[in-house]
Amino acid sequence: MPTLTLHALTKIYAGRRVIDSLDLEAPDRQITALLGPSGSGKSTILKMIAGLETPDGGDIRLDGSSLLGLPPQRRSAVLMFQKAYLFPFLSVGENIAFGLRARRLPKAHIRAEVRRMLELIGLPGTEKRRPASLSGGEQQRVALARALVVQPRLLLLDEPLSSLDTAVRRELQVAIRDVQRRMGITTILVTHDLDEAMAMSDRMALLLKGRVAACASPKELFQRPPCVETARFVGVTAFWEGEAAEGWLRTPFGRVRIPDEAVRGPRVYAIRPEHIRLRTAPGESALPGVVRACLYRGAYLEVQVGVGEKTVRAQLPGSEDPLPAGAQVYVHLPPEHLFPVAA
Amino acid sequence: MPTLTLHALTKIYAGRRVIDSLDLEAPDRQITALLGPSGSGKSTILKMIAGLETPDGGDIRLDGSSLLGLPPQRRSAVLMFQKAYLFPFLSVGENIAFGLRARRLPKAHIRAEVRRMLELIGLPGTEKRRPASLSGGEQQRVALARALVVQPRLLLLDEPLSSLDTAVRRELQVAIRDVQRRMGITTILVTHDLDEAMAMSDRMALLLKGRVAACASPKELFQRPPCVETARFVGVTAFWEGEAAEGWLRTPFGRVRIPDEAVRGPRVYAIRPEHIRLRTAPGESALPGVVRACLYRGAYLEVQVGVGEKTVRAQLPGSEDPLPAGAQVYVHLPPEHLFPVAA
Amino acid sequence: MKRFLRLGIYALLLAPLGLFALYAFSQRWFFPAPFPRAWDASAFLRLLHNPRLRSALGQSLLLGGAVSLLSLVLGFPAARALGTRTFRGREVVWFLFFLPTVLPPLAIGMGLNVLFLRLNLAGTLLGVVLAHLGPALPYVIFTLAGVFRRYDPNFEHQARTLGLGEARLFWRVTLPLVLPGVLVAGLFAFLISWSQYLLTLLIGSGQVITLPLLLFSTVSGGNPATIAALSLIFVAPPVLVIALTARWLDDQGAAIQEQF
Amino acid sequence: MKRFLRLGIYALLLAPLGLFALYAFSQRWFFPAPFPRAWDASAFLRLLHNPRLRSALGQSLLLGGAVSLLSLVLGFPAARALGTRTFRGREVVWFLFFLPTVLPPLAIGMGLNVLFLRLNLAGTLLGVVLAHLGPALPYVIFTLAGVFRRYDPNFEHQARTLGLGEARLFWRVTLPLVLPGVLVAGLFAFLISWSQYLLTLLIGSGQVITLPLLLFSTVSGGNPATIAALSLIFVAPPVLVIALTARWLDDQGAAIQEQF
Repeated sequence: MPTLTLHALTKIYAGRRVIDSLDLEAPDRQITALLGPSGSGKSTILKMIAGLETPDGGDIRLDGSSLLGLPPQRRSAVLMFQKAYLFPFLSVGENIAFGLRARRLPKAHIRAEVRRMLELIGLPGTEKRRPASLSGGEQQRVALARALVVQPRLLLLDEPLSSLDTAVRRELQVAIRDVQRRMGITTILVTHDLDEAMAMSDRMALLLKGRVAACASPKELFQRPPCVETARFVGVTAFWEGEAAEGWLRTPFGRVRIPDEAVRGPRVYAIRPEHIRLRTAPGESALPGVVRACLYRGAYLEVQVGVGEKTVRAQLPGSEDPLPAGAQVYVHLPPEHLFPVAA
Repeated sequence: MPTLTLHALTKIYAGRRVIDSLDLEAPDRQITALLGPSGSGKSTILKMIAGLETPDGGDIRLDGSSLLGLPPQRRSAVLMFQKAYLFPFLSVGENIAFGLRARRLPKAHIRAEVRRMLELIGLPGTEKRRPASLSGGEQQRVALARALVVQPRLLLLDEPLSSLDTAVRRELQVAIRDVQRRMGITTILVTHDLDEAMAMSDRMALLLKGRVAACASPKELFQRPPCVETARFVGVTAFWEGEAAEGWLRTPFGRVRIPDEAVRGPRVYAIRPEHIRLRTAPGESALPGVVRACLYRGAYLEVQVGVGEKTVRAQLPGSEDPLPAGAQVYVHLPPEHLFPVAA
Repeated sequence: MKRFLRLGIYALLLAPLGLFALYAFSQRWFFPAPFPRAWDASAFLRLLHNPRLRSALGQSLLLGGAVSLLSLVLGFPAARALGTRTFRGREVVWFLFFLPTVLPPLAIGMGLNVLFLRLNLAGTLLGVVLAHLGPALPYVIFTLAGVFRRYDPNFEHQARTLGLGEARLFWRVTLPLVLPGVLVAGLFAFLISWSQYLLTLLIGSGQVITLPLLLFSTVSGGNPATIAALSLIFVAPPVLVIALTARWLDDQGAAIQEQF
Repeated sequence: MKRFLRLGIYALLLAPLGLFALYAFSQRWFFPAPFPRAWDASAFLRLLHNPRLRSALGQSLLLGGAVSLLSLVLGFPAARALGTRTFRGREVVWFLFFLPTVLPPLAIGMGLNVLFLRLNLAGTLLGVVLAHLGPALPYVIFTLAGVFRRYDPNFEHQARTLGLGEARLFWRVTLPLVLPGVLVAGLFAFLISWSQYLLTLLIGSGQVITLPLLLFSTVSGGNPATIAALSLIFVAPPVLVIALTARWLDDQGAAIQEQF
């Protein structure tokens, strides 16, 4: 199985560099997630890999050889979209057989493969059904089978689950992950859903302004995002700018302890919302603030606290009591959870 | 401000009782959330309250007097939909003025009210803009202003945020909640999103099979759902059936401690996924299982464990290490978090 | 390559108009000569002062306006039912609405003539208007049904809960929302009526003289320049109406469609 | 109430057909009598053995088929471009496509006649086919452009990444997806060609005799029964085609549209 490499990939639409000299490596047999806000050109990248769009610069290589000269039908890179795009004039079985028939394989082989794939996706015996008679989740399963039955070198997933209900989505996240692991197909997953990217991928690349802003394992990226933009994307809302010296950060709102004694000069530190604590009395590493809103979210209590003109989101354990809007609180930032980010 | 009461409300579509003798009270000045899966007839209830559909039985009363005889335009119950439905041929200001002009109020008064509402929703100076030039979130803000400017006796929200991005949605949850509190309008919120219902409502009614399965404060319903169906809806996946006696529940997989010593006979206990713990060694209240899948979800680690033919979802703290599929584990159920549910 | 193709299409489509203009402003142009010998506008000027032409122009405009208005009034509710509801027998209705477009005008005209003679409608403008509804209504209904298929009744629901009564709903909400479709449908009806020849001849019984009738009688006798000039006069109003509608749709329609 | 209204509409639409049938199977029917005196089918039988009718029927079918096929082949790429892309000058193109439907057939016919005489196309079947394309193409393009406006090119993208080459893409994916629209568009073209009278007369120069021409000459001389019988023969094929298409669309179309 091959490794996909994007080299200085560039795409220009209406004079704007939508994809701007992007580098990325998608390792063999892994799922690499491309995470980005809508309009960040994620789908364009997949279309360029599949050969449906032509890059304006750079190269796309599979195990070292460029794909750029090949038409889509010879790249062996299958796309799966948000909608299943099952051909309505074909039965479920004929849909799965589509790629095999395009390759003019023998009929008996096709029949056997279709049956095997239907087993694998958990829909045996549905060969003769019309696609429209299946539920949304079942349709995406069939689309997955249709993509995998041709044993592509690359599987390209373009928000494949975002039109499904939460319950079906969670179930299919596991199912796709499972089938991909078993068949070991190098996969790129494009999504704007952080949860989904984290749950499904081995590596996660964050796409901002046409470039890869950060690329690491989901856990690394979530717990220690390297820069402010990345941190915002993974849910961090609290950033503290100030002068660092001797284990303290001097912010306009007060000083807080930082984990590193050796750091000196202007720095920005961040903290995840679930690590912030609220106190009713002043104390070390606690900045004064005012409760703006308090929302019960079941597993946790979301408190929006105004500190200066900032609004900081804190997630407290769900068992705590809600705070009234306007209450005076102290935002405690445990030093072990503060981490430095590039501005 | 009035209290809305639904009495034995019934609606029949194609022979099926979509709403089946439903009782509900929406107290004065509060947001009551109607939570239910899609197809549970939530929107139909709102349409019946607004007068856009006719009930097949029962009554809808506002402060004791029935609304049934009144046409929609005289019920003073304004609906807000998933889409903003701003009239595209009117400007933003004219859209907000729509309900006031329908009441033939003086022009100067209308102008002042429109300006006041635009301030309130945080979009001052946009009177002359076309609705299409606003973002989705801004359009919903204008729709909210248009609904509230007529000072309705009831505000009916039909999934008003479900077509928006997560960030905008969170922001508008707070904004709507805020404006509603300030104006004190009795509100019904219909949604399939548990998070949203919990964050926005004072009371939450769960709609299943055309009836109210449970109605309580968000926290009560989330932490201690009264029956299996309700529990499933608020995210509980682990139910344990067995014989209770002397502080123990005897399940087919082993026995577990329960908080109540006095309970005897066949019982079902449930536990929230965030309270389940996994151990590598056997112990008290720990049932043997096999890891089926392990998904990293940032704030927590989701582990799907097979116990017998059940699949139990556990949420471990995000800092724990992922478990390999197939690993042998023991599902620990802390007694203080087990609660009884009606089957 | 693509540009040339497009230019070619434009040229092909505009060719007939150009040919007419050539004829209309030429004095003598006979077969083997590639271009006419002399040019003038006398054919035009003569026509514009001809009272028969003025009367025919008036009749055509009146007829087109009446057909377009009446077919909108009749077609609107039918199209709304066809477009928004799903009911058994849609297929049958679709089929029946198609019929008048297929029946040869000649045959319809004859059948209607017999009927209208008995109803004292033959030879009247009202009779001709009713006859024109036959071919015009189906197009109006199909166009509006297409609009209503994408129409979202929640706009009306929203307006009613905001306090608008049924009476004002149509003018304040429904009509503004479907206005582009209504204009296009009305345009269709106008055009169909405008170029109708056989039905006007058969039902009008020589009492109602429209432009196409005048054109036909001119063709039988007149010189090419007059025919061409008359053709241009005939074509001018619809071309103008189409161009204005297209413009308006491009400006307004886009903004309205974005919302759907 | 609603039911009566619907029945009324059906009756109104079917009335002309019924009138023809009455005429066709009656022997003598004169003005004041409410019903004909005698009935027989001789007018029909006579017509069906008439070689001129058979030849005209053949010409009409050939012409309709050719026009429908050719307008689909020419209209398909144009409609795809109009429907799927947004480009400057769409308005102009829309306007230009509309022109042929407005220009009086009489005037177009004359203009084309001059042109076709020079190209040696006057009096040939090919010439008539080309002339019929004028009014047929716009309808084909509008119908197909509407289909392509809802067409999702991702179906084709999906097929290509699954390994299907460009050559087979059209037959295996594109055509099956838009088939209902293509059939309806072809039907439109066929119907427009089928009932075309003036263009056939002018361009055919008496060499090409189709059913409408035969009908017209019969009208000028024949008896009512013959005219009505001929009208029914004229109406039968299109009515049959429409009914079959409507049936097929109801069965197939629904399943295909669900996916869009």
